Amino acid sequence: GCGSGDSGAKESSAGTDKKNVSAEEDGESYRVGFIVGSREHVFYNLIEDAIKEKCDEIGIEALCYDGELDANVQSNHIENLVAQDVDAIALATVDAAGVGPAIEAADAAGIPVFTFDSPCTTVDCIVCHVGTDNVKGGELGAQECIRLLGDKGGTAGIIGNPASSSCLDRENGFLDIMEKEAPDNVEVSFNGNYQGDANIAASLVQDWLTADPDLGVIFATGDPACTGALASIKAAGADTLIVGYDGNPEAIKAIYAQDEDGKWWVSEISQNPPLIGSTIVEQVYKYLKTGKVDAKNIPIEPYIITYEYIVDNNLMSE
Amino acid sequence: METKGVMEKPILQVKEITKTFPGVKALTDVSIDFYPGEVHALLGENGAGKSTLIKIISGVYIPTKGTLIFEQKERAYKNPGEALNLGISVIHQELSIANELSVAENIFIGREPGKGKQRFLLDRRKMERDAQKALSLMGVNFKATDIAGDLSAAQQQMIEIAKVITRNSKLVIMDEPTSSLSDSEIEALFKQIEMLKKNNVAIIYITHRLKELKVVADRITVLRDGIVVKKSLYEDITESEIVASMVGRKISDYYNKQQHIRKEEMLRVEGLTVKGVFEDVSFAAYKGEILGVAGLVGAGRTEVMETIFADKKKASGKVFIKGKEIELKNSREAIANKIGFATEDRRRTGLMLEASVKNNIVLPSLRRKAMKKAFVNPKWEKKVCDEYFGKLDIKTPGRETIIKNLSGGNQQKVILAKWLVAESEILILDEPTRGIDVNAKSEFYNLMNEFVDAGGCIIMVSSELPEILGVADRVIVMREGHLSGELNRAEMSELNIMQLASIQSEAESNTPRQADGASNLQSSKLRGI
Amino acid sequence: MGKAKEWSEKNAVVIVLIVLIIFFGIANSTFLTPANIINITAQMSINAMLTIGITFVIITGGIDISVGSVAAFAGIFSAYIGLKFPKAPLIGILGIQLGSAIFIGTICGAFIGIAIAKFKVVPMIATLAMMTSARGLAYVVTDGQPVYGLPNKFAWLGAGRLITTEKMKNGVIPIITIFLVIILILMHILLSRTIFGRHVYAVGSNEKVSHLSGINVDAVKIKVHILCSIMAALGGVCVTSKLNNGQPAACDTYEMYAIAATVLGGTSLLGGIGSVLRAMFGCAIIAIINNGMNLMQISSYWQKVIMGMIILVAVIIDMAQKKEKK
Amino acid sequence: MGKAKEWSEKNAVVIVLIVLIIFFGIANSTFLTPANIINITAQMSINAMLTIGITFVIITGGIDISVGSVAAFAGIFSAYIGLKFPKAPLIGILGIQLGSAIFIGTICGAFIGIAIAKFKVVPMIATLAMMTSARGLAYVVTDGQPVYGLPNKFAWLGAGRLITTEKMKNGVIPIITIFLVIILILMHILLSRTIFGRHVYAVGSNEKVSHLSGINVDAVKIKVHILCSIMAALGGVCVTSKLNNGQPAACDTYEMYAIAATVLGGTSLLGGIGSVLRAMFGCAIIAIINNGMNLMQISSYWQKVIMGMIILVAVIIDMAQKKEKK
Ligand SMILES: Nc1ncnc2c1ncn2[C@@H]1O[C@H](COP(=O)(O)OP(=O)(O)OP(=O)(O)O)[C@@H](O)[C@H]1O
Ligand SMILES: Nc1ncnc2c1ncn2[C@@H]1O[C@H](COP(=O)(O)OP(=O)(O)OP(=O)(O)O)[C@@H](O)[C@H]1O
Ligand SMILES: [Mg+2]
Ligand SMILES: [Mg+2]
Repeated sequence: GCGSGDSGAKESSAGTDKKNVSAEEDGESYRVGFIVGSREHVFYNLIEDAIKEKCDEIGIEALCYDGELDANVQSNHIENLVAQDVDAIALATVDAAGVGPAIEAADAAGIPVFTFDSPCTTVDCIVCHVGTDNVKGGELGAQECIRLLGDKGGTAGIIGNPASSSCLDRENGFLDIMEKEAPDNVEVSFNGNYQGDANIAASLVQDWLTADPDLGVIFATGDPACTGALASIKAAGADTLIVGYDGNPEAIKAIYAQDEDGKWWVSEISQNPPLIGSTIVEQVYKYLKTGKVDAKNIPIEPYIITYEYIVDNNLMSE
Repeated sequence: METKGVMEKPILQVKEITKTFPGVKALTDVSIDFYPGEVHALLGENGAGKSTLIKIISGVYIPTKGTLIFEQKERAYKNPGEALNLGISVIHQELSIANELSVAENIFIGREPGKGKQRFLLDRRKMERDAQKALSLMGVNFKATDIAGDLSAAQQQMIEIAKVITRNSKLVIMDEPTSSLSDSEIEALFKQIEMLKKNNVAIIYITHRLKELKVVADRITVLRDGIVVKKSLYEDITESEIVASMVGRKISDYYNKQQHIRKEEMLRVEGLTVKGVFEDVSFAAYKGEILGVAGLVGAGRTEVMETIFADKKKASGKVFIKGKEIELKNSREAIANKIGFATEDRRRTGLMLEASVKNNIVLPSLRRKAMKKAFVNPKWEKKVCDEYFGKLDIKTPGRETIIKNLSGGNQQKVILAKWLVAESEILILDEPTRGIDVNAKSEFYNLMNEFVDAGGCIIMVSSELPEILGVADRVIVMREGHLSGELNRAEMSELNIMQLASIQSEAESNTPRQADGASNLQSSKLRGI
Repeated sequence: MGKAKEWSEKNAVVIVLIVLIIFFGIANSTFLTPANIINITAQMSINAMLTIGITFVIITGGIDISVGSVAAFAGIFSAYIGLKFPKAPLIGILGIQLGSAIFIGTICGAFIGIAIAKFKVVPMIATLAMMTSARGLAYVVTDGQPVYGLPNKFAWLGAGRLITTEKMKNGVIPIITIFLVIILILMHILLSRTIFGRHVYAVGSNEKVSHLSGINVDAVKIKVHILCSIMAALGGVCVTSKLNNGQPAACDTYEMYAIAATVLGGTSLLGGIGSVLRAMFGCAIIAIINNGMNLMQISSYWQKVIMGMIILVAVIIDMAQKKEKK
Repeated sequence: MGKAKEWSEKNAVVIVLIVLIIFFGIANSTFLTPANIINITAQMSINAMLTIGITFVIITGGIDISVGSVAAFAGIFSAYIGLKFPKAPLIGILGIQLGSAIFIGTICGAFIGIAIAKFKVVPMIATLAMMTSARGLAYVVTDGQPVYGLPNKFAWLGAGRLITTEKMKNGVIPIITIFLVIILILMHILLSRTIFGRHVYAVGSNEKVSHLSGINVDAVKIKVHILCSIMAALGGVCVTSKLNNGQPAACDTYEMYAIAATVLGGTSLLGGIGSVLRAMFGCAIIAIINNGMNLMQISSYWQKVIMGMIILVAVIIDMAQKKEKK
């Protein structure tokens, strides 16, 4: 993993009163249910790994479930966890709308509910949320693209996946900054949906490059999209640069290979999934112990990974 | 023709074969010898076990007990392919045609000629050449490259025949090969059978048309309820003896012809036309009579009936029911006007084979007998089924029995029951007794008579002249899509009907049938009992 | 042969079901707790609704792979209407929910049915087209965003429970389960006791014969597809209610499990044979496998593999039973 | 009737294809540029491979919805082998890629084929089980991570191009297109010129008759499913090669487009009728719609809707043509 636990702006802890979590349980281990967005996404897998690691470390029994990016499935998981009478539930909802009734039911059953990655705005009983500000991430992406295009400017394309709300936030952040801050010689000329399928991303970029061989930079809202884009750019022999999103190992490896994939895939907006995982576990544990959390909302700042960053934090040496 | 085939070792011996299906014992200790160069006729009522036996011989079923000795070696094959390779080929009772494939592909299915030694690539040219050769030998009116599905039932049957004669088989089995054939085609078939006999091939021949035996049979075996009840050389036995042994009793007047009293007009068609199939057909049918519709297969009779029943769209013409003109938009309206239609193809257009006897019987009447408009009336269903099981003497284990497990005759009775339950007043019966045994036939004719006496009206399409002569009060004859004449009781005779049905096509000549003079009369004598 | 034996031949799948229950009951302590059993009944309800509809279609010899998308589209639709009436009373909300289901279901079903009956498009393709289009429309109208901010009453149908007890403060009996049972009874009567039901079987057994027996085959097909789409739409509306928000991505690939459940329930994909009641066994099997494996903390990857294999085995056992009879 | 008319009856879909080409050609300036046309041929190649396999299966009267998952699994597999031999020469890499496709394809296909032929499981369910299981396994073995770090040579098959020109520095003719053409010719010969091919049609046209005529129906079915899975696996290997990276989520739901393409190509889902060559028209239509709409920057949501409708219309036109003939 990278980064250390102390990031995240700490507000004065507005400790909500701890509900009737069986107090006699002190000492013996807690059982906590975690529902990740989807085990089909590396990003969530990294969070889950961190969660499991942290739980082992502080002695929490972690029950992990696959949300399959399907709110109905997540709702079922919550019901099952309530039936198992866990001490707390932490989930990454599909989107801000979340799974209201199920969460309220859990809350009514006296089980505190936490969220990570994607917040749930439809209910007010969420004890604490830990996650990247994806809009911020998108903004960083836009700024990075503008930097890469430099003075001579050029065209940019964005590969989105609106079906996933966090991807949509990134897209909106990106477009917003592009509109506000981009100089006149920079324009976003393509916007496509890769539906989480790298092969579709490849076709998209291939078509863009035929329409505009000098496409300057592509902002990909997920690493699979980068993989696809990279394939097509290489195939077309174009000089288009890629700014990725997620910060998964493959991205770091690609960027580090400066005279290979690194020629195109130059930077990556990283969300630091391991930190999200460890932080949510810390907060759940703290709440179960003390009935307090550091803050109702703990943002994990996204940051930019470049070749230099990789070298400085010697990420590849591990 | 020489009757006794040269007496040598039997090519096939079935020894104490027994076959049981759940519930049914189809065959019991059947032992028969079959000799090369001989036509061995296998006779028996529906459900006697004929098809079951030949299915065992050809490796479709595995016998419950008993042995097969082919060419002096005991055989137990796992699939039909093995039997085929031994030189046993079959024309099955049910048409075995792959509709989407060409005629040639059907003829050579499973043994397509290949190029080179490894026989990987297909030799299409050879396949089509050989197929065409066989077809022209039989003098049929279609090409090897035609798509089989576009041909009529009769034409498809000829493909089946071509299939077996192009195989150089040692034993050829034909299960009711003539049931859908016209005289000319039957002629062609018999010529082929002669040919096979000359090449010392053994032939097993199943038929319900005993008259055919005179021409082909050398030896007969009669099955009843899966037991061999009679074995004989054909020349040593009379037809009535055969019938008696099949049925187990003497049947006196077979058609038991009734004189009906013709009452008012029920149905009249004027200038009915469907482009390309039939033209300007006009006739009337009356309450209290059986109107026969004669003609060679392919004359267009079925299409006429389908059109009256509003299953086919008519190009022009009028239909009058009880004297007033009615535009029938679909079969539903035809039924509403008390018309019932028993089609010529039981399995494909007559029955829901996988459904129960009950559901088949009540289907057209459900809506009429509904409770509270929408609900099925189970009490009525039971009542009406049991009622007609009795009336028509339908032999079935029960109402819920899947109908495909009934014998042909009983299936046909179920179809009749279905239209009687629908309270039909005009019954159209297309080839009503095709593939039905003597006993079932005479029962069926009685039921027809009862229906007419009760004031019903029957239009019976039949290719069996004796049947027409035996039951019809009046006959209209069709030829190549035209009404070629009408004959009343007095004028009816095989000669007159055959002339109306085929005089034209005789002029055309060049099919093998026309080769020998008035053979269609002779052949028409072959038809039926 | 004995009634019992015949029954077991028809319902070999029930044996599979019992085996699974015993297995999970032993393997996991929570599985047989009342709370969990109630969860299972609630969780299978949505798939059950899709399954009931698909069973009708399959009995006529057709297929429908669009139910998942139609469900999502109807769910979205109901959510939008729901937003329009924040103050509506419970009964009004229910009206909105049923209304949207019937409305969208009828439109989609009629579209499919006409394509199949009148334009002779093979069901697989007609419903594939609907699957793609309805899903697309769900995204178009929502622009990919969930539809939220629905009145709480909206969640009653999908998430509400009756009879609260000491141990279960949220209530014992899920309303969605009651709703399912009512639909099930109605649909079972429709299929097994009415003329229409008989016609559904008849069309599946032999279209030509049905036509010659005066059945309006096209009408039956269209009606059956409308019914199937309405059932799918009801499922979708229940999902929206359960989540109290409309998801354009909802019910993705649910059609596959509905088809599997139908076949597990002994309905023949060749048509003419089937029952909505037995189809429920299929749904139960699938729901139980999911629930049981989750409780046992089996990796979701393995869950896929196991699910596939159990469905296969269950069908094979069923086949074997039927073959014996032949 | 005239050969030409007959042809157009068989290939009404070609007319649709031409209309689409004209439309997009007018609507977008890039569409008809050589570069883009080449892209389309490359982009349709993967779907084309799945389609060829499925066409065989559908002609026997079966169906296979597992091709997408099998493709993904094979792609992953080839990637792992590829990782083991970073220094392998191009020919060796190709060997690995073809080898993995044949290996995985044979296993999956045999499994499906045996379930269908020997255990009499309906194809829909047998392949549904494989669809779920193979996808699951793809995730199990990768633990959900993409397989990356493949040697560059690995990308030759899927992304490489031959004949570099001034304007197209990276080559004109996609190797994957050449690969497809070779496979297509082989498969066309296999289907239309060999005895095996005849048997494929025979089984689809009338299984009982084929059996009575000594054709080993079970063997034909198993072979056809092995062939289909191998084609799917080849498609998957090409995706991995194209991305130079193994994705467990690859080719999700591609089966639907493959089936659509097959039907668009005039293959009857009832079996007995079909052609791999005509199936390519179906693939072309789908590829062109995608490509054209991308160039026109049509929202991906609308793309779904439009795609569904075009497929439906194309099939209806096809049907209408065929009906005329009757
Ligand atoms: N597959 C089967 N399952 C159950 N019973 C069968 C099956 N096939 C035949 N039977 C029964 O076995 C008996 C013999 O049938 P078979 O078809 O051999 O009679 P058949 O002599 O050919 O009659 P037909 O002259 O009508 O063809 C009948 O009672 C029939 O119902
Ligand atoms: N399925 C078919 N496809 C094409 N032509 C057909 C088909 N069935 C019949 N025909 C043709 O239509 C004409 C009338 O056939 P039809 O079956 O009505 O004759 P038919 O007088 O009813 O003979 P039968 O009833 O004894 O079989 C014939 O030329 C026949 O070849
Ligand atoms: Mg028979
Ligand atoms: Mg006829």
